[in-house]
Amino acid sequence: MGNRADFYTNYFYIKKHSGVCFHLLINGWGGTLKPYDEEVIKKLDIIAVKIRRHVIEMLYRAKSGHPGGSLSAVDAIVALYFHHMNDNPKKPEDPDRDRFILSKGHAAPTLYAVLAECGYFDVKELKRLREINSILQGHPVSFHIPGVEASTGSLGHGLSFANGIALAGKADKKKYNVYVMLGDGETDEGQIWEAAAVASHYRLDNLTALLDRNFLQIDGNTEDVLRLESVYDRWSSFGWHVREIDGHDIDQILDALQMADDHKNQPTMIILNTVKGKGVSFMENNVDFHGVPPNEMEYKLAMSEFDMLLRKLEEAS
Amino acid sequence: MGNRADFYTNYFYIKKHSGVCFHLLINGWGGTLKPYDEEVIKKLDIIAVKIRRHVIEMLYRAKSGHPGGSLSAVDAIVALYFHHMNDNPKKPEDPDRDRFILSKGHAAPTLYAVLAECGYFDVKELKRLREINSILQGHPVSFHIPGVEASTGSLGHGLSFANGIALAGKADKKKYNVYVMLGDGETDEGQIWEAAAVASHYRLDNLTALLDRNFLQIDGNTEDVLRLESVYDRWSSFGWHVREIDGHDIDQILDALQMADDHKNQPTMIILNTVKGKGVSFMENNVDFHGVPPNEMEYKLAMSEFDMLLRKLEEAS
Amino acid sequence: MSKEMVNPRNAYGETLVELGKKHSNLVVLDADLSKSTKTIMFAKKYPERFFEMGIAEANMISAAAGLASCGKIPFVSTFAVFATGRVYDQIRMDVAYSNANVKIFATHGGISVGKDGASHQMIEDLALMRVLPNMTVFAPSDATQTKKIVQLMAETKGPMYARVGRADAPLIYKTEDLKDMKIGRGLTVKDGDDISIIACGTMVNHVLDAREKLLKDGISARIIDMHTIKPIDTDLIIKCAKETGAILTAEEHSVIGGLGSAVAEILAEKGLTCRFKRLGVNDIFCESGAPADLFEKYKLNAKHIVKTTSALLEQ
Amino acid sequence: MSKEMVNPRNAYGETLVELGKKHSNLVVLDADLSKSTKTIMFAKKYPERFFEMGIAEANMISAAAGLASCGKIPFVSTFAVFATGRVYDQIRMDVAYSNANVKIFATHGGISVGKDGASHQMIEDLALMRVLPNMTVFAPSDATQTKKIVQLMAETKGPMYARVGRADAPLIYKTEDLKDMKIGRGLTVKDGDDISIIACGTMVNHVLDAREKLLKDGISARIIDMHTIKPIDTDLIIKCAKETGAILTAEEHSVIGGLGSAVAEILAEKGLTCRFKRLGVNDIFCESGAPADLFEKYKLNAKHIVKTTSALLEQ
Ligand SMILES: Cc1ncc(C[n+]2csc(CCOP(=O)(O)OP(=O)(O)O)c2C)c(N)n1
Ligand SMILES: Cc1ncc(C[n+]2csc(CCOP(=O)(O)OP(=O)(O)O)c2C)c(N)n1
Ligand SMILES: [Mg+2]
Ligand SMILES: [Mg+2]
Repeated sequence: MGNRADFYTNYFYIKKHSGVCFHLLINGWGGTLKPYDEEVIKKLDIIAVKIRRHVIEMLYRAKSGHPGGSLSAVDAIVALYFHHMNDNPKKPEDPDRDRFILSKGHAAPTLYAVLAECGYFDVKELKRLREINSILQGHPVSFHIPGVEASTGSLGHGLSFANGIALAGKADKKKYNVYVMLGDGETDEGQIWEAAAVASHYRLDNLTALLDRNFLQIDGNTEDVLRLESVYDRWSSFGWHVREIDGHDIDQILDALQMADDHKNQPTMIILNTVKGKGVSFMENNVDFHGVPPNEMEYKLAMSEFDMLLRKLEEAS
Repeated sequence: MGNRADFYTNYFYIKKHSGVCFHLLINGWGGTLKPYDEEVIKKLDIIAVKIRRHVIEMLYRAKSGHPGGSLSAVDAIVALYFHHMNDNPKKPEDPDRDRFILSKGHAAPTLYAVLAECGYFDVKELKRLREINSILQGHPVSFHIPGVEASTGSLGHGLSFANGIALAGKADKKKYNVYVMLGDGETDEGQIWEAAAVASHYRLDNLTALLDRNFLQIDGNTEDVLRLESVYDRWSSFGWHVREIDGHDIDQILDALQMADDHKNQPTMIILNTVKGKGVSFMENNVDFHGVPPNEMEYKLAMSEFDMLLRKLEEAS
Repeated sequence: MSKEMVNPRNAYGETLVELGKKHSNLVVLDADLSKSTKTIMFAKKYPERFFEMGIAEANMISAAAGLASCGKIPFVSTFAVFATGRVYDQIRMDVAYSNANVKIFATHGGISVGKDGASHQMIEDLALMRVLPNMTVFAPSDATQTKKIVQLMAETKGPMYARVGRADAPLIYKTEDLKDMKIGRGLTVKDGDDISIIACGTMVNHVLDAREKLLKDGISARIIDMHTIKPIDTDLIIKCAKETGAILTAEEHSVIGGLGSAVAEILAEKGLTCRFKRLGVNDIFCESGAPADLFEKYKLNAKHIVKTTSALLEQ
Repeated sequence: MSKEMVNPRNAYGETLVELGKKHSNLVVLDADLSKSTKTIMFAKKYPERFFEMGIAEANMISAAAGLASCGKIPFVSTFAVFATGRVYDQIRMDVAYSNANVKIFATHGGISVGKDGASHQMIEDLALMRVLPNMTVFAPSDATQTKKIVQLMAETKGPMYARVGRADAPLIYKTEDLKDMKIGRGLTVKDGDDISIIACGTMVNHVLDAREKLLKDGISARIIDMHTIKPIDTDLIIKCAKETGAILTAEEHSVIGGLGSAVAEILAEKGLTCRFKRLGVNDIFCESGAPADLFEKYKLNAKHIVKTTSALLEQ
């Protein structure tokens, strides 16, 4: 593989043709595979576990951060960066790149782990999440974390920012797509609905939103805190093309992303039905793990669950 | 009629039983009538013309202000204050009063003219709209204009404010209702959708919103500036009971208001299909009259149109 | 000599519960952060007077104004960054301009928020609230004072804003120390002749620490707890300038627009000759990190207060 | 001697059109006020680069940041009250914190907005924008300077805010006068020895009028046009303090947080003995009225500038 240029050429070749990140390949996930076949899905599933493991390690080390919403977001972000999106860690400023905006900025650990594993920055940096002088801020910051497109953390901004990118893409007749992930609680924010109207008004079909529909925010269930249903009807009534899928099923995610790219004249909202805390038994659907990191015991338990899961997945593949 | 106390006793008696404001009665609109009968409607129609006349006079004199949206809002506000609402100009702080919030604050002249004609303050004050040291500010201010419930002018706040009143009413088991008028362009504002969600979440059936659906904002048609349709679907999807009527038909307005009061468990949105500039031929559907007052010629033309209309209405009644 | 640590947020939650008993018209609103702001204590005790408003801060402020118009005393809480900048226009129109009896109590002010990073470290809230006509602005320095200020807020009419930090803070006062505390009247916590250090909020504790160290260098610093940023205690500032000839302000906030600016405005307009320096965040966004690390890097801890004081006195 | 009246908003619209020709990546956003902000001129010339965003200011700011992230130079316009307070959190996160190349150009700043009333009279925007790290803040004084500043904004990277008033304003400058004008360097419009009057925006014209009257009383006032409020021209302020021994600031803005505060901060910290007074809106919401009536009632016109100056010099 030789020099860095080769590394990335291969990376992209393999990524596009296998759905598997090269960085992970050299770490032991080898094999070139056809897209959408069962093997691809399995590989992505394995990557997702690896990302979840990073997330829990990062939060445990940082002794702060948001496990619940980071874990529910993993599969979609993995599907985007390790298979679907056209991006290049070597050229993070490439004007033709697809963009991903993490509007629910508190899920930063997931984004960071994915970016690192893709090669945007050294995986070692993950150890320094939330430490002073680290590049990895508690919430994403565009101007100094490689690969981060927008500064988020104040909820409700990301869809608007994505609108700006999509408008620029249309104006410049670029082929890129913009993907933005929203929290379900986040859609309480009025700015989301301003952005929803603008995206549909301008027929931003180069824009796809993914809603992490885990039914929890901080103070409880979304339907108790501030009723959202019918989410589907809300987005349709604002002029969006809406599809609802299992947000932890990579197959469905890849399929929905492709369908969203192909859909013309409207932005697409993919409602990802997810489980907050997904992948760590005692965090699943547990509102207490929104913003509380694992203690030592919990950390170890989570790690053993990941180990078991990985073993199972690897045996199957 | 004698003293002021009698005046108001009579005022309320007659108002509730005739749909006609006593203040106007003593100015020549006499007669006690049954509610909802044709005579009531005609009287209210006549009052509406009188209010429109005030509006144009006020704006002409002030040489500034917003004719278009003031005129489209007249009929609903007249129906509220001169028939439907339970308010008392003598006791503007009565904790049991029904409330009206003009969220589209730039229609202040209509609110002021109605309040003055109801007796909240001297009709003479209308002449001093927008002048220095006048009580009548360019946009409504709650703390010093009698009868004004909320300070508006920055669009998008009024529904939230009304939510607060409705929540207080529920908490205190009060019987009052809250009415709030929104501009259609105003519903571009995200805060409106935050408020829409909260009102439906708390099942604020003591809250009724009226949407002045005149299809114009400042930069053009609402559907060109930032598409709103389907307005009906948007509000239903946010959990509202929605009804759409002719916003210049007093009969339909009174009917819809009663239906809204009777509807349980949901807030009601009454979509008023209106004409911006209604009542002045050359202002109707004319976006240029959003925020430009009439010049002398236009003023005179408008006055003659009102005279004609009044004559017609009075002959008919 | 280590002081008892109490979280001002807990003091807020507890005081709300007490006041809720006394004032049946006191209501509380929160925007999906009731566990962090501690309004959850009130919510549990008085669920019918607690309004969960979701992650929709703008609506929350305007709705609070609506509640106030019906005679309620609404306390509105969320993080300082969302309680001010996110909703400035709503506070401006529905609270300040309307002179509404709305009480905004914000937590997680300043950089001691720590690891969440600059997006969550509100260093401009005092400036934003100070520029609003009719607004009273507080930054209580410990749990005891927080309690006192929450009581004053509930029992004094008008638009008010208060902010506390996220972290536990050493107790500075006992309840009886604050019996006569008044809005707009700073407290002289320690006397001194060489310099007056005027601080607010979380910084009062740090300047008290610095005072101990300064004493060893023979510098006697007067410590003023300027809990009310607006209306500011002009008389006390003038007195300090005249009596000590040097003033240092200290706040967990930008040096622009907050306490330091308020004092500078008075010194400049009164034409008082007085050495003067503002200590605070120097007009930058900070970063994630443990609060102690941040206070060291951004020069807000006792060590740096000592340094700055010495440098100012050597001028 | 009456000067030509030109509306700075028109200058803005015209300059946008010119710059649009030069910079193909310049785009313009407006929130249903393009006729008032004059972005309509650009919209007509370059419809494909004009984005009508509806009455949804928050989304507009964040979307502008997204456009900037793609190499566009977005100019965002609406009234000053909606361009700052309504969207403070969006400017904070997406523009200032992210150091995005977004240009916010606001019209209808100050009380000369007139009859719309206090809800529309933005007297806090300079304070709000000044407290944001990374932000450059302008208040051009006439149409010529507006043009210059819009050019500088387009051609200098970084987050920037500028505000003009609603009304026509007398021309103070010819284009060549401003050839060498730089961001952050105030202009000495008239020399004088007795006092320096440091003004910005609409007030420069009023202080020039006042200067004429003061001359008749034998007072020679130096007039500084402090078009950039941030970064402020510290050197020039120090020079003025030293050379004239008296400074009056004048702004169509609250006396809190804006130009006056910025100057006070410097005077106080530099320990300069200098008579000083801030002229502006005295921390109140004003009201509807003709601009001239408001300037009289709220003491901002030449007559009151003269009075204030005389009083300051008699101190
Ligand atoms: C404007 C704003 N208000 C409040 C918060 C505090 N906050 C952080 S996460 C969160 C809950 C988010 O819930 P959701 O969007 O459902 O995220 P998820 O469940 O995916 O974690 C809140 C209220 C914030 N970050 N920004
Ligand atoms: C927050 C805010 N943004 C912008 C404006 C300026 N403005 C005043 S009226 C108006 C158009 C309102 O249109 P609509 O709500 O449809 O009112 P109507 O047609 O009934 O006059 C705008 C943009 C404002 N007052 N408030
Ligand atoms: Mg959620
Ligand atoms: Mg309209």
